[in-house]
Amino acid sequence: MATSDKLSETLADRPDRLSALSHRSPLTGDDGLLMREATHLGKLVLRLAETEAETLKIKALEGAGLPTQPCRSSVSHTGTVSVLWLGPDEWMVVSQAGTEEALQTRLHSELSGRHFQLSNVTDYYTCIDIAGHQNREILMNLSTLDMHNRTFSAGQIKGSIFGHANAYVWQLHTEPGASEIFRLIIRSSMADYLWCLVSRSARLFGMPEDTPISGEKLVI
Amino acid sequence: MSSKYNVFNLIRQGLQGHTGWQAQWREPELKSTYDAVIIGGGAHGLATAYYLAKNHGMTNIAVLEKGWIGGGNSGRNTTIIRSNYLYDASAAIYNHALKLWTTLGRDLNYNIMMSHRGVLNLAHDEGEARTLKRRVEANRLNGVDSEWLDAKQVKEFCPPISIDEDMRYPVIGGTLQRSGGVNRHDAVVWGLARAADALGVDIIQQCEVTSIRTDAGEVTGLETTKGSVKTPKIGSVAAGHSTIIADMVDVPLPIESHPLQALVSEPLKPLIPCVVMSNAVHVYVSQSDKGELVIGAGIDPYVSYTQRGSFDIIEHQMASLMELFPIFSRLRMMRQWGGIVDVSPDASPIISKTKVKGFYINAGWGTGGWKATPGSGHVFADLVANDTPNAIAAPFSLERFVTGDLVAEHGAAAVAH
Amino acid sequence: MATSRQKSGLRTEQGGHINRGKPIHFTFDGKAYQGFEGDTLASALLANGVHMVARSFKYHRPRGIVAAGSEDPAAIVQIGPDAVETDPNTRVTEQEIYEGLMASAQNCWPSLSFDIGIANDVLSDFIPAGFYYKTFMGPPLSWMRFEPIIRKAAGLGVAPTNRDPDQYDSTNRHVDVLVVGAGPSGLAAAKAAADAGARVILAEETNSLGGALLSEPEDSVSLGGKPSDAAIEKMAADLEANPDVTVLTRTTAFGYYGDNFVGLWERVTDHQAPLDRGKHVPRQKIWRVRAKQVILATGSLERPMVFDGNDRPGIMLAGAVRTFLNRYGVLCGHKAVIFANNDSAWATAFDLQKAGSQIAAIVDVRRKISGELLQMAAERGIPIFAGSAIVGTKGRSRVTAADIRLVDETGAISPKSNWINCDLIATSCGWAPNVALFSQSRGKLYYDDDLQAFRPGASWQQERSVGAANGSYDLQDCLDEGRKAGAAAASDTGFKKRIPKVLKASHSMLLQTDLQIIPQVPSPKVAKKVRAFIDLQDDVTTKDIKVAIQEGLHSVEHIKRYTTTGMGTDQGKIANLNAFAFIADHLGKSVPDVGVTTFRQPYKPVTMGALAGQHVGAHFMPRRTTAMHPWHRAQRDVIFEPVGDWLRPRAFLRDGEDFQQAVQRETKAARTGIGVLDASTLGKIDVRGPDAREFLNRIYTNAWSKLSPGKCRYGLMLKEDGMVMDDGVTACLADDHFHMTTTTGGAANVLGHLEDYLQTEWPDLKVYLTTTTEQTAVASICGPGCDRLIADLLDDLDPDPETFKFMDWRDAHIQGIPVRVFRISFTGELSYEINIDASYGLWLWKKIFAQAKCEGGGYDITPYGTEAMHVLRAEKGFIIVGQETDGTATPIDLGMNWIVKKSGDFVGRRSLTRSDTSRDDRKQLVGLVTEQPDYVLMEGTQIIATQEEGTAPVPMLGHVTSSYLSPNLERSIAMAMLESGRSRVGQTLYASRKGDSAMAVRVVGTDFLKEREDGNI
Amino acid sequence: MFVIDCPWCGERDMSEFSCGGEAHIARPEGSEQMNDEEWAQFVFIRKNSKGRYAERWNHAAGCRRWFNLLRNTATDQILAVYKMGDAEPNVSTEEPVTPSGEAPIGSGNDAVKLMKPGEAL
Repeated sequence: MATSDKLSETLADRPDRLSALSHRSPLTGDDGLLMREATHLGKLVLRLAETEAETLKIKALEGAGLPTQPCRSSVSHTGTVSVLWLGPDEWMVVSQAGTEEALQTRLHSELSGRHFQLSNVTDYYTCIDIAGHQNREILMNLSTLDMHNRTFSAGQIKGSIFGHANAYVWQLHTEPGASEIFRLIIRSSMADYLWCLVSRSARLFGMPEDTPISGEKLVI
Repeated sequence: MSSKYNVFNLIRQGLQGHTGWQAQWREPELKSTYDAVIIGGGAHGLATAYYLAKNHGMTNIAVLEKGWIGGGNSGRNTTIIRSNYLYDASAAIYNHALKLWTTLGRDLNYNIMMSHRGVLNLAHDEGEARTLKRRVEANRLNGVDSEWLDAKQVKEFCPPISIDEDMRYPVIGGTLQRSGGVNRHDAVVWGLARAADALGVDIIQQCEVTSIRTDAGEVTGLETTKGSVKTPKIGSVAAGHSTIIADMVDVPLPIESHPLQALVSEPLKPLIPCVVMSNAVHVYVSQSDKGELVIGAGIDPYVSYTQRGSFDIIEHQMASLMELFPIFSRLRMMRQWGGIVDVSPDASPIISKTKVKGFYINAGWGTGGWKATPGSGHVFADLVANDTPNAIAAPFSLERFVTGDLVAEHGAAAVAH
Repeated sequence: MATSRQKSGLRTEQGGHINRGKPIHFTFDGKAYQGFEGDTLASALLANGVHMVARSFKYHRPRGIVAAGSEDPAAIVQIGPDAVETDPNTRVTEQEIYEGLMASAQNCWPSLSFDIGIANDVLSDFIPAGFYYKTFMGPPLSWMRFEPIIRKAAGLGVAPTNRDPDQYDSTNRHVDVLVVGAGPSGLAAAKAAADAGARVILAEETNSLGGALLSEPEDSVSLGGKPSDAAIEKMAADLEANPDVTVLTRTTAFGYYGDNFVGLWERVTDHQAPLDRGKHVPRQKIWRVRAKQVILATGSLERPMVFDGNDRPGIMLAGAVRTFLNRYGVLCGHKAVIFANNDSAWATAFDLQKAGSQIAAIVDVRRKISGELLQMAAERGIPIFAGSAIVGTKGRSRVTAADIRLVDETGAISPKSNWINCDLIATSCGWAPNVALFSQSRGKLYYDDDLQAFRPGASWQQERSVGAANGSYDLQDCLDEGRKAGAAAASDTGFKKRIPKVLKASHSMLLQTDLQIIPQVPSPKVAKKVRAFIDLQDDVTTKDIKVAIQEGLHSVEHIKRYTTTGMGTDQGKIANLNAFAFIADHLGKSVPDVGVTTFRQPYKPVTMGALAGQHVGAHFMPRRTTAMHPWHRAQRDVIFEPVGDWLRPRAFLRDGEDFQQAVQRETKAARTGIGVLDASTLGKIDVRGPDAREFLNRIYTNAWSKLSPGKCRYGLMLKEDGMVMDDGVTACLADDHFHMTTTTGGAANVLGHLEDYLQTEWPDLKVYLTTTTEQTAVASICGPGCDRLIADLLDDLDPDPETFKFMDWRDAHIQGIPVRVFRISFTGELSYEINIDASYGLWLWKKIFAQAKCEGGGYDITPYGTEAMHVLRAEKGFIIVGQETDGTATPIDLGMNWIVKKSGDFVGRRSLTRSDTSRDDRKQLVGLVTEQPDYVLMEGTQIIATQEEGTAPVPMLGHVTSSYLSPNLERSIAMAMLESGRSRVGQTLYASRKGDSAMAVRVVGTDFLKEREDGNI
Repeated sequence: MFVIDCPWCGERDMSEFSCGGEAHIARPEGSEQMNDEEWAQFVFIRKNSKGRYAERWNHAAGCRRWFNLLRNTATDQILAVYKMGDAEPNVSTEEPVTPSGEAPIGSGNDAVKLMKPGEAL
C-alpha cells in the first residue's frame, strides 16, 4: 500500500476517514478531568532484535532511540515522534496523524538488510487520553497495574488488562505544572467498551457516563 | 452393619436420647496382608471397595486414606449428577452411574438425598445450540433422557433465569435432563463407607502411602505411614494426587492437577428449582437443601496442589452469574474453597490396567467425577477383580493416548461438570 | 453510687458514640422504633427492649442478639422496603440504622413471635444430627417427596425478585503496608508505617476507628495524656492528612490470598437513607489490595459459655453487653447475671451497675478469684458465686431466670436449685485471637495453653499479627506491638525513617486473666434432656456432637459436616473454638490434637454484586464491532450473530421477510447478482523474516516454499495431536513476507500458538509476527460479473478474471486510497476481497453500494450476512472449523488429504499415523441429501443405518454438522461426519427424528454444486 | 493469585499472564522414526510434580514474551523466573515431607497448619 507522502497527507484530512471512537464526544468532569480520543495518530509496530536496537540510530526517528529499558519510551527532538517499548524486540512508533506512511517508507529503507518487521497498526489501535488529577484513580478501577506516581511516571508505557480488554497505558511527557495525561492505546474494536468503562469509573468525579452501544438483535 | 436406618429406629433412638447408634464404620488397625488395596478414601475409592466386596466377594481389602474420608474432591464438589454426554462411551459410563444413583440410597441404607430435580444446560448462540442439539439427539438414541427447550421453556422450568434478549449472552434455549440433579456428597461418602465396612472392608484413615513395592513388574505390596502391607492388587483412586501414586511404580500419566474453585451463598428460601449450567458464561449453580446456592467456578490454568485458586476467577464467576441471574446481585457469597482436579487431555477418565501387573488406575475425571461415582466404582471394581476391563470401562484405557482413540468430550463442548 | 438511668428506658442518659441530637426512625417487623444516629439496628432494638429478632435455622427457636459485631451468630434479619432492594440475612449488629429503615424477621411464619416452624423444636428429640441420612430412603418415605417440604422450611432469608438497581465498583491498590483493624494496635501500626513514609491502607470493619477503646466508659482511658477519644481523633486526623494513606471504615478484609493479595469490602452507602445516597456512588466497593506487608490487627473474639438453656434471647456475650453500654449507650437489661471464667466479664458487671442495672449475681466457675476483684464487687454490693455455674435458664422470648449452683472439682453440682430472676445473662468463656485472616494467609497456628486459644505462630507471607489478634490483651502491649510492627513493615519496604515515641496508655484495661475453661457446664438434667447450644444459628448442641462422635465421626471436619456446626452465615466465629474444645474433651484429646476446621474466605459473607463489580450488564464483556458496524446497525431489521467477541450481521431482513426468507434471498443473490459481505473480523497476522516460508512449512500441513509473491494459498493448521485447529488463506507479499488470515474466533489462539512455537521451539527461525486483524476492514464481493463492479471501483487495477487469477492478490487504489484486493473465494463464485485501512472501512462499504446503484452502475447488489455465507460455502462443500470440526477431526477425516504434504514434518504430523488415527473407518466428512428435497435436517441430527430406530442404544454412524435449505440447488443440503463416510457415497442411510420416522438420506460428495453438475443430485 | 516477576516488565499480577504448562519439553526431531508410545509421551505425558515444577508462562497482556518459571506446586511459591533456553536453576524449596504429603507451611491443603509443641515461634 505504498503511496506518496503528499497523497497520505491529503488522505488524513478526508472527512470520510473515521476513527474508532468518532461516535463519542470528549467528556469532562471535575477539576479539569478530561477524556477524549486522540484520533488517527500514526502507529507502526517495529520488531527488531534487542541486540541491534541498542546500537541502532535511526534517522527517521529524529533522535528518538529504540528504548531497550522495559516499559520506557523515547521522544524525537521535535516531539512529534515517540517510540514505545512494547517488548524486548518490539516497539510502537507513534507519530502525528497522517505521517505514518511516509515514516514507514523511510524506516523501511533505513532498516533494509536487517531482519526486522514493520507493520502499520494506525487503525488497529486508537487512543483515549485521560487528563486531570483523578486519572490515576480512574485507571486503578480498570487494571491491576500500580498507578502510583512512585512507580508510574511520565514516559512509561505498560501493557496490561483493562477491564476485560488488553491495552497499553502510556503516561505522556507533559510540561511541568500541566495536568498529567495518560493515554490508553486500545484495539479499535474494543474502544467503545473501554471508553464507556473509563467514563463509568470517572462518574464519581463528575463525568457523565457513556454506556456501551448495544441493542443489536441477536435472537431470531 | 450397625442398626438399620429407618424411621422406626429413629423414633426408638429419639426416645433413648440417641445413645444406641453405633459407629458407622470401624477404625481397624492396618493388617499386614490384603487381597487388594484401594488408595484413596474418596467416594470413588469407597465405591470401588464397596463393589469389590459386594459383587466380587473380595472382603479382605483395605481403603487407605491419607486424611479423612471424603476430604478431597468428594467433599468439595458441587454434586451435579447428569449423564447427557455425547459419545457412546461416555454416555454408557455416566448413564450406568445415573442408574446406580437412583437406588444407591436404598442399597446403602443411607439417605444420600438424591434429588432428581433436573439439569439445564443453556445455549447462548447458534454454535452452542447446534452442539447441544447434537447431544440431545445422541442421548435419545443412547437411551439417555434429554430434551431441547427453547428460551421460553427454559424460563418456565427455571423462572429466575433472565432470558432478556438484550443480554450480552442471551439465552436462546437449552437442554434438560430431568433425571439429572444433585445429592449430598458427604452422605454418599459416609453411606459407602458404612456399607463397605459392614462387608468387612478396612477403612484406614490418616494412612498415607509412601511407596509401592513391585517384583518383576508385579505389585507385591506397599509402604504406608502406618506400616507395610502385602498385596497383589492396588487400585489407585487418588484424583489430584494420581500422578504421585503412579510415579511410585513409574507409570507415567497424561494428567495435570489444577485448582478448581466452588462457593456457596448464604442460605435462602427456595429460589432455583434445578441445576443450571452455562458453558459460555461459565456458570454452574444449584440450590442445596439447606438453601445455599452452590456455585461452581472456573479452573486455574496452572498445576497446583494447594486447593486454593485465584480470586479473579471468583470475581469473574460472580459477574457471569449476574448475567444469567440478575436477581442474585444482593445475595452474598458465604464460603469458597478449592479442590485439585486431575485433568486428562481428552476430558475423559482413565480406568485402566497399567504396565505394572496388579496396579490399576482410576483417574482423570477432571471437574466432573462426582456424577460418575457409583459407575466408576462399579466398573473399576470389575477391573481390579477380573484384571480385564468390562465393556463400559474398556474405552477408557491408558492405551488410547498412544493409539489416538480418544473420547474427546471437551471437543464436543460438553461441560465436564 | 450515682446512676443515670431512665425509669423504664434502656438508653443511658449520656455517653456512647451516638448522636443523641439526631433521632432516627425505623421499623422492625412492622413496628415503629426510634434510635439515634450512630446506632446499629442491634443497639437501637436493644434500646427499645427488643432482644428476640430471629428464629434459628433448624428448630426455629427464638434468637436474640448475642454479640455486638460481625461475629454475632444468629441475629439476622431481612432489610428493605420491598422485594426488589431487599437484603436477606443481614446481621442486626452490623446494619446501621437510617431514617426509614425497614427490617423484618425471616425464617418464621406466620410471625416472629408465633412460628409454626417451632414444631421442629418440639420434635427435636427425633431430628438429631444426621437425621436426614437415616430416613427418607425409599418407598413410602421417598426423598423426592419430602425434599420440597424440607427445602421450603430450610433457608433463611428471601432473595430479591428483580434486578438490583444499585451499582458496585471494584478497584485496585498497591500499598507498602496494609493494616487490617483500627483498634489501638492497628492505629499504632498504621501511624508508625505512615510516619515512616510508607503507602498505607488502614481498613476498619465498623464505622469508627478505635476498636476496643470504644467499648470503654467515656474518659476512662487516656493515651499519651489525652482522653482516648481525643487521641484517636488526633491519630485519625494525622492519617487523613497524609496523601499516601487511605483510611477506610465500614470496610472488611474478607479474604487473604496469595502473594499478599487482600480483598477489602467497603459498604459505601448501606448506612445511609436512600435519599442521602449519592446518585453515582456505588453501594459497595471491593478494594483489591496488593500489599508488600500486611499487619493484622483483627482483635479477639469472645467465647460464650456452653450450658443447658444457653440460647435464650437475653443471654449475651459479656463484652458485647459492655460494648452496647459504652459505645451505644444501651443497657441490655435491668437485672443482670454475669457468668464467666475470667476477669473481663467483671468489668461488664461494674459498668452495668454504674449505668443503672441491677447485678443479680456474678457467677464465676473459678474457685480462686483475685482479691482485688472480690473487693470491688463487694464494695458495689454485688453477690458473688465463685466456683459456681448457671446450670439452667427459663424464659421463652427472653431469659427470665437462671439456676446458679456450686460445681465441685469433679464437676458435680450441688443438688439444690437456686433460681435467680434476671432479664440478662452476660457470659464470657474467655477471648480468642481472631486468627481467621492469618490462617487464610497459610500461616501456622499455635495453641496457647494460657489463653486456651489459637494464636498466630509462623507467618508464611509478609505479614505480622499484632495486639489482641496476636494474643496480647494488654492495652500498652497492643500499642507497642502495633507501633513496632508498623515501623518494621515500613522498614522492610524501604522506609526507615525514625518514628515517634511510644504512646503511653493511662492504665491497663481489665482483661482476661486466670482463664479456666470448662468445655461444658454440667447440668442436673438427664443427659438427653440437656440442650446446650454450641452453634446458635444452625442449632448444634453438645448432644449432636456426642452423637456424631458415637457414630464414628472423629475428624473435626467430619463432625463439622455431620452436625453442621460452624456452617451458618457466621461460619462459627464464636462457636468453633467451643466445638473443638468440646470434641477434645469428649475424645480425651488436646485441642491441638483435635485440630481446627479451615478458616475459609470470605471472613464474612460478601455481596455477589460487589464481587462482580462494574463488570456486569452492558460492561460484562467487551463486544467487538467492525468499521462497517454503524451501517449494519442503521439497516432497518438486522439480526446479528456473536462470533467470539465479535458481532457480525447474520441476515439483513427486508420488508415483511422472516429470517429464513432473508437468508434464501441473500444466498440466491450472491450467486445470481452481487453479494457483499463484511469480512473484517477474520484474523490477520503479518509474518515476516528470512525464515517465514520455513515457519509456514512447519505450522501448516501443506508446502509453502514455492508460493510466489502476488499469490495466495489456503492452509490448515493442526495441533500436535493431529486435530484441525484453524484454517485460512495466506498471501505471499514478498519472498520473506506473508499476510496470514485466520478464522474470526481463532485469531487470538493462532497468534498465541505461533508465537509459542517461534519463541520456545524454534528460536533460531528468523521470523517476526504482528497481528493486524483490525488494521484493515474487508469487504468481500462475490457473484457472477462482480468483476465489473470491482473494475468500476478501482482506480488503477483491471480485475479481469483472465489476468487477475484465482488466488492472486494486487495492490490498488479507490479514489486514491490504497487498497489490497484478493481474488479468493469462500463461496465458489467469482469473488474479490477488498482490504482497506479500517478508518476507511465504512466509507468503502458505502462507496460499494453507491457505485452499484449510481447511474451507469445498475448492479443488483445485496448485502449478505453470516448465515447466507454459511449456506454459500456449504453449497460448495467448504468446511467451517468449529462447525464441521470439533477438535476430533484430522485433515484426512475431512477428505482434505490433498492439503497434507507427502514429506517433511509439521505440527501434528506424527499424530496422523497413530494406529487408531490412521484407520479408515473413522468419521469422515460427506454430503447428505434428503429423500424429501424440502426437508431440512436439524444440525446435530444423528445418522443411523435403518429406518426403524429400534430400542436404545441405537448404533449411530455419524451426525449432521451443517444443514441448510439451498436456494441455488433448490433443495436441502447437509454435511455430516460419518463413519467410513467416503466409502458410503451412494448409500442410503437414515436421519433419526424424535417422534417421527427417520428420514432417508443419500450420501454424496461434499461439493454440492459439483455433485449437481455431475448429476448426482 | 500470585505476582509474577516478568523477566522484562517486572512484577505484575498473574492475570496478565497465561500458563503454557510444563517447561523443558523439546519438540522431538525425527518424529517419523518414533513409535506411537514415544510420540504419546511427548504430546500427552506431563510430570505434574508436587513441589518444584518448571513451567512456561507468557506475559500475554504485557510484552508477549514466553519465559520459564520455577514454582513449588505444593505452596504456589515462585522460586525463580528465567528465560527460555536457560537451564532450570537450582533453588531449594520446602518439598512435601512424603510424596503425597503437604509442605510443612504455606500449603493451601489441610489449610490450618498447627505448630507442634516446642516448635519455635
